[in-house]
Amino acid sequence: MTTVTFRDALREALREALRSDDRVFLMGEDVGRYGGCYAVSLGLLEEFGPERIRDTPLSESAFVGAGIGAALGGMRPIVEIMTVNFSLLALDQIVNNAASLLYMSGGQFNVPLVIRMTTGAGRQLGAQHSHSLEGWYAHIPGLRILTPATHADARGMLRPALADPDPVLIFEHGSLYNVRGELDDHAGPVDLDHAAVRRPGRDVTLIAYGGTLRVALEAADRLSGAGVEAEVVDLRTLRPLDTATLLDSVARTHRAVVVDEGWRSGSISAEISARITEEAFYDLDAPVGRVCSAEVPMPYARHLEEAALPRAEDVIAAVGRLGGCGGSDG
Amino acid sequence: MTTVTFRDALREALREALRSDDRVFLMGEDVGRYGGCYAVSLGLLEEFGPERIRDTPLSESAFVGAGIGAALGGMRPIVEIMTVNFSLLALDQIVNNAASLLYMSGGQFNVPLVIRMTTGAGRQLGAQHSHSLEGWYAHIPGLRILTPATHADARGMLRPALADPDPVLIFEHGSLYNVRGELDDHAGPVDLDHAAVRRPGRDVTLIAYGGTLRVALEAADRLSGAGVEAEVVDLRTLRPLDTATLLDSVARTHRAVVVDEGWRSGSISAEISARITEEAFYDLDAPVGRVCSAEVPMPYARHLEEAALPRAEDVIAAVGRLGGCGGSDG
Amino acid sequence: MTAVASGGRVGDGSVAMLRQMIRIRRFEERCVELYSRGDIRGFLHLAIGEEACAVGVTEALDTDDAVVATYREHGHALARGLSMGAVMAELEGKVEGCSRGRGGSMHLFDAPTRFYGGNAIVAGGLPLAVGLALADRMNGRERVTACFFGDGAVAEGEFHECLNLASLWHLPVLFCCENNLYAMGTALRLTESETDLSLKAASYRIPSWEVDGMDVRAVREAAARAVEAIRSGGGPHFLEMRTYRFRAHSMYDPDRYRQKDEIESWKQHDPIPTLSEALLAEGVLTAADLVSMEEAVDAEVDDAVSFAESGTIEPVEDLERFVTTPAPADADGGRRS
Amino acid sequence: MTAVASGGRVGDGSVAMLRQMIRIRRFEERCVELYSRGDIRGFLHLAIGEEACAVGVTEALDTDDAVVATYREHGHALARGLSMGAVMAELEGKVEGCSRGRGGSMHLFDAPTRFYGGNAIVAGGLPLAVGLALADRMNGRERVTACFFGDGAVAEGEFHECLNLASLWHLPVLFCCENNLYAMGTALRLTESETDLSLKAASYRIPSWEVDGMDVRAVREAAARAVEAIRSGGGPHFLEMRTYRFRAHSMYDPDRYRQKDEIESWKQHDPIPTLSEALLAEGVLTAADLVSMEEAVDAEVDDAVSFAESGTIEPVEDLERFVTTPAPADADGGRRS
Ligand SMILES: Cc1ncc(C[n+]2csc(CCOP(=O)(O)OP(=O)(O)O)c2C)c(N)n1
Ligand SMILES: Cc1ncc(C[n+]2csc(CCOP(=O)(O)OP(=O)(O)O)c2C)c(N)n1
Ligand SMILES: [Mg+2]
Ligand SMILES: [Mg+2]
Repeated sequence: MTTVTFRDALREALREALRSDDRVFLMGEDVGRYGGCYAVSLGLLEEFGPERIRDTPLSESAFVGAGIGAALGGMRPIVEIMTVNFSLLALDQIVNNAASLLYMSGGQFNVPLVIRMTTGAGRQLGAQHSHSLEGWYAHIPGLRILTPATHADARGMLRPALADPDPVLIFEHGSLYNVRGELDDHAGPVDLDHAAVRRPGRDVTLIAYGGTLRVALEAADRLSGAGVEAEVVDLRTLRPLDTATLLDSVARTHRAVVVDEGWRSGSISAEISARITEEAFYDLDAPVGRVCSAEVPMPYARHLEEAALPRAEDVIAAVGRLGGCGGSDG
Repeated sequence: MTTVTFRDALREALREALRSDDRVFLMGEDVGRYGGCYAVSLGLLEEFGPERIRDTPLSESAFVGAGIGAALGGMRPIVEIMTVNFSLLALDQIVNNAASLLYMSGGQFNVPLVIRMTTGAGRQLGAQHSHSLEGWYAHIPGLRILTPATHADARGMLRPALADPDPVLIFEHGSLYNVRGELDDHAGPVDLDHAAVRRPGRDVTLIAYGGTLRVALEAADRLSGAGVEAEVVDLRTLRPLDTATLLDSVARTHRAVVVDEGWRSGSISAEISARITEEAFYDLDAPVGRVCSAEVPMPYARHLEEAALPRAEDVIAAVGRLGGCGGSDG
Repeated sequence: MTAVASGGRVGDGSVAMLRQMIRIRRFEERCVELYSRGDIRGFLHLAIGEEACAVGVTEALDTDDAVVATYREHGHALARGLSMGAVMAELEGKVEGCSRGRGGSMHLFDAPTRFYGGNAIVAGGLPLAVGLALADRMNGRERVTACFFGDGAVAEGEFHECLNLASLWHLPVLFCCENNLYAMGTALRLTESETDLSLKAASYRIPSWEVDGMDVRAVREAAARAVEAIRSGGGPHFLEMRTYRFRAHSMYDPDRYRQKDEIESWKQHDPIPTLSEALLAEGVLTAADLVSMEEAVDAEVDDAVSFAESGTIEPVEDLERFVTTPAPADADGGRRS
Repeated sequence: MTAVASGGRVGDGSVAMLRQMIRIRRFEERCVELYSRGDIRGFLHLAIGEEACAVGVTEALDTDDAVVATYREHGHALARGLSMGAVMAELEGKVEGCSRGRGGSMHLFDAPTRFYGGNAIVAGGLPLAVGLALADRMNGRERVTACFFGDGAVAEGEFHECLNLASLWHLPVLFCCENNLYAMGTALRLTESETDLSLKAASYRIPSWEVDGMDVRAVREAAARAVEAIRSGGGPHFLEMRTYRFRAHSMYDPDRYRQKDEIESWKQHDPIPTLSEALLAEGVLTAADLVSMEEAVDAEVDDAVSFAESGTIEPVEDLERFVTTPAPADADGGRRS
């Protein structure tokens, strides 16, 4: 075990991928000389050179589309879009080409492309730099959507993502990069198909992913102090959703709250609520709760931003509203 | 009463707007000389001239953004994006400018912009020309999302949309343009704030909008033959959602099915299901059903496209699955 | 003339190019019939009048080069070597179609000939071409990617981003602009502040040549020169082909925006009679050769239609196939979604 | 020199421009302190070294012209006439801020001076400028919209779309490119195949001038000429200002990608000493004038900080205010969502 930052874990995964497969290269704005906007790719230019650590001009549509083309041409590109906010400029390429080519071509053209981007709010970056759109992307058939929340996932998701013959989007929450955690020295690839129970519990299921896992875990700790044992499930992959793990948990707890940084209306939390209700209606003791971001363009002022984002106390309050949980609340 | 096409109703609304307010102009690809890709603006160039019926180059981001700027500059632009499929190229302007400027500026800068676009599948146009993304747009705070399904709404939604000080997106389903219907000779502006009960019923609530209203009404007719009286609610506005009307209906019927042309995962149908369940859990006799498009890039072949889209029989089957409805099924 | 009838080339290959253009023309004319019968649906964009562009450029390519085209790409696909039957079957939505019936007219694809579509988003194919060329360059392969697009695409941001990227990275892309003077109903002068497109290419330091897009020999010559320059490391090149579509934008287009006499005057430059008359005059071709060539093409079109009509349709159970690739362990199912 | 101290202009206005540049410089220097104290958060982009661009252009505008800027826009805002207190309060997230604390450093807005932001999406402001100019043109108003952006923005598709649109429609936009040679850590030569930006403008038929962006008088002169040409119906103009940022891209940037001596050599052209020395030499300004000007600016900055610090914060209940405009009937509530 070694203590590393989330950023280190991501970088190590990139380094391994670049070392082990000549077809892999990293391309994006400032991934090279600058060292990566969030320093994830720091040092890789020196190690792998400018052909494989490729700084691009500010032209999101062209370089994301070029990643698709390079994938068609036999490469295994990793495209970094600096942040999810700028990915809107490349959305046409992602939806209409990356996600559609295999189907439109009747199975002839796979697009083995990995796109990484920073997501999320919490650093007072204002409305245009604080989007959490991973749940929104999860609406698109043909894409796989990954949201690493742990160091093991930061380290281990890239390899299977690159092995996937189809496009994979990895959303890295900006508030995690500096977080330190333990990583097994032999940490390897992880399974992308299953959600993970990060904390077992019997009274309520808290469903989180990426940046909200910490919030859910904190809430679970505090609930535990009040005698409520929350099970915390980390979705890990937002598309395809591992509904089975959720249903399994809810079958035991009979209650669930989704913790989601997206805006509530039309969020992935709505999908999760709908699915659980569809499949486990008679297991549920209460409707699935949702703790989401306020439906506002993210404000700059610190207290407003904090109020807009899901907090542990909001989760605790949502659990309280479900009623009937064990412990001092119910 | 006059019989007109849906297209005629839309055109009449445009004509009225252009006649009654000098600040109004229409801009988009081929709105002028071509007569509009779907002939909605046919004849308007001749009546209002090229300054006010403004053909644009193929540059969705620039002309949508220019619409935002013109709105800031005191105009009341109507921007036509030929189809929703191309709106992805303008998404950054819509999300990061149109929807955010009022908030980011602390209330100083309204964006009184109307964007119209054709949406939906059903005409064998293939994966890149068949998106139904209106539900996806409904995720964005700051936007109002309209989906006219009736001739009265086609005629009457534009005026209040133009009166709205904030950006409004109008999604016109491509399969409706040729549909004929009755229109009151004095048809005027309609209320944008409320969903409408298009058919009263007591056994189940069918929730639809835009292109799926017809599907829901057809299903309701057929269900009625089998003794099930479905109430059909037309959402009309996808953001802000009129949850009250839905809850009111479900309080009476205790069952609901949403009919949505979007891909199921993360669709507006998920939001509606979640909201109804949150607010009316104990009223529901069964989980809210969803009939959506198959989660595939839309295939060209006719039989595949038909199979991918929500059909009346799918709605009837979904109602059957709820169980317990009156009539021959339950 | 047996060589021609069997598809071989005579002399400088002009006869083969003539044959290709006639194939494309007859194929598309048949499409019109099938469209009015309802056997073809969706959007159908014909390139009648523009055949020389597709044929001239494609003739200049090697078999392992790549092609990226638009929604008006029947000609590019046929010239590239897709079988006419597979293209027709695609237009009829059959499994035997080159995209298994999932693509339709705007989404023809073919892996063996490296034909990467078929793209219905204007300028949406340009980034793909840049990426394909990047892969070649990174692998030290001397292949070229030819990317077709219309004059309308020049206004899109992607055009700008892609020309810059291709030039900055010195990538082997041949940008092939089919300038038919209109984007749907909007004339070039109404969409470009500067209608001399070569100035645009120059602003990215991309060499550009203008060529008569109604003269297939001129197109091939220019394309061949550009391909040679690209292959020997000269970076991207830009070819502006001045052409014209004789028919409306699509089957839905009433073509209100063009003058009859403009259309007529361009028809005087129809690339097919232009070339066949030249070849007759040059003595490379006899009137009888031409007749037998046309008969062979008609037979090929008939066969293609029969092939398409006798094709099968995909079972509805396979609707979700090819959205993603099934995991090996799970090879007959789809993924969860 | 009372005229200067009270903000009036002397002679050709150079003294006023000097004062503006010093105001901006001192303001930003204070921001650095406040940032390390944590009073300012988020991204903070300083334009230290580039003040002449904001000041020179803004001086050439009338009060009813419009300005669209970037995320590096403190200078543009101050030069445009926003009060320093309102800008500082914004950076501290206070209700008294020019965007009520909702915008922060990257989103300064001000309706009275027609300052339309503050845009954190590179090139995202250009379409707004085109639209503002379109509104003016359709109304026959002789106003100009000045749109600032960096060299990095030139690669974005929106740059291309907007220059074309502005020129095609002959709109009164002054495109003001602050070419500081870097987009974050990427040098212009690594992002543009053609680094002569005037060729780009020419490819849209937009007249373009290059100007020394470290010389505020040169900037103002060029901008004034361009504004005059635009106002008299000359259509959009493009100004490339050669400048340099003395500090890193943002507070997070370790600035690994630039050589120390490159930075040092540009510092020799610091626009503030350049101008003050010239004015001293010209006898327009005395050393004592300069000292009192600096003192007045320091006092203004102190006042701005006090104003910001004594500002109020928005009640959390108002978090959802301004997402949309409440309907008149419902004026104190938000809309349903
Ligand atoms: C991004 C985008 N916007 C609009 C359309 C609708 N559309 C299809 S073809 C076309 C005209 C394109 O003109 P051009 O590039 O000159 O090609 P041509 O049709 O003349 O071959 C338009 C506007 C589209 N397919 N994609
Ligand atoms: C569309 C987009 N992509 C990326 C970024 C991240 N980013 C912010 S500033 C910047 C560099 C811009 O450089 P330039 O336009 O030269 O302006 P400068 O910062 O030099 O003033 C980048 C890449 C962004 N804000 N928007
Ligand atoms: Mg054209
Ligand atoms: Mg710069």
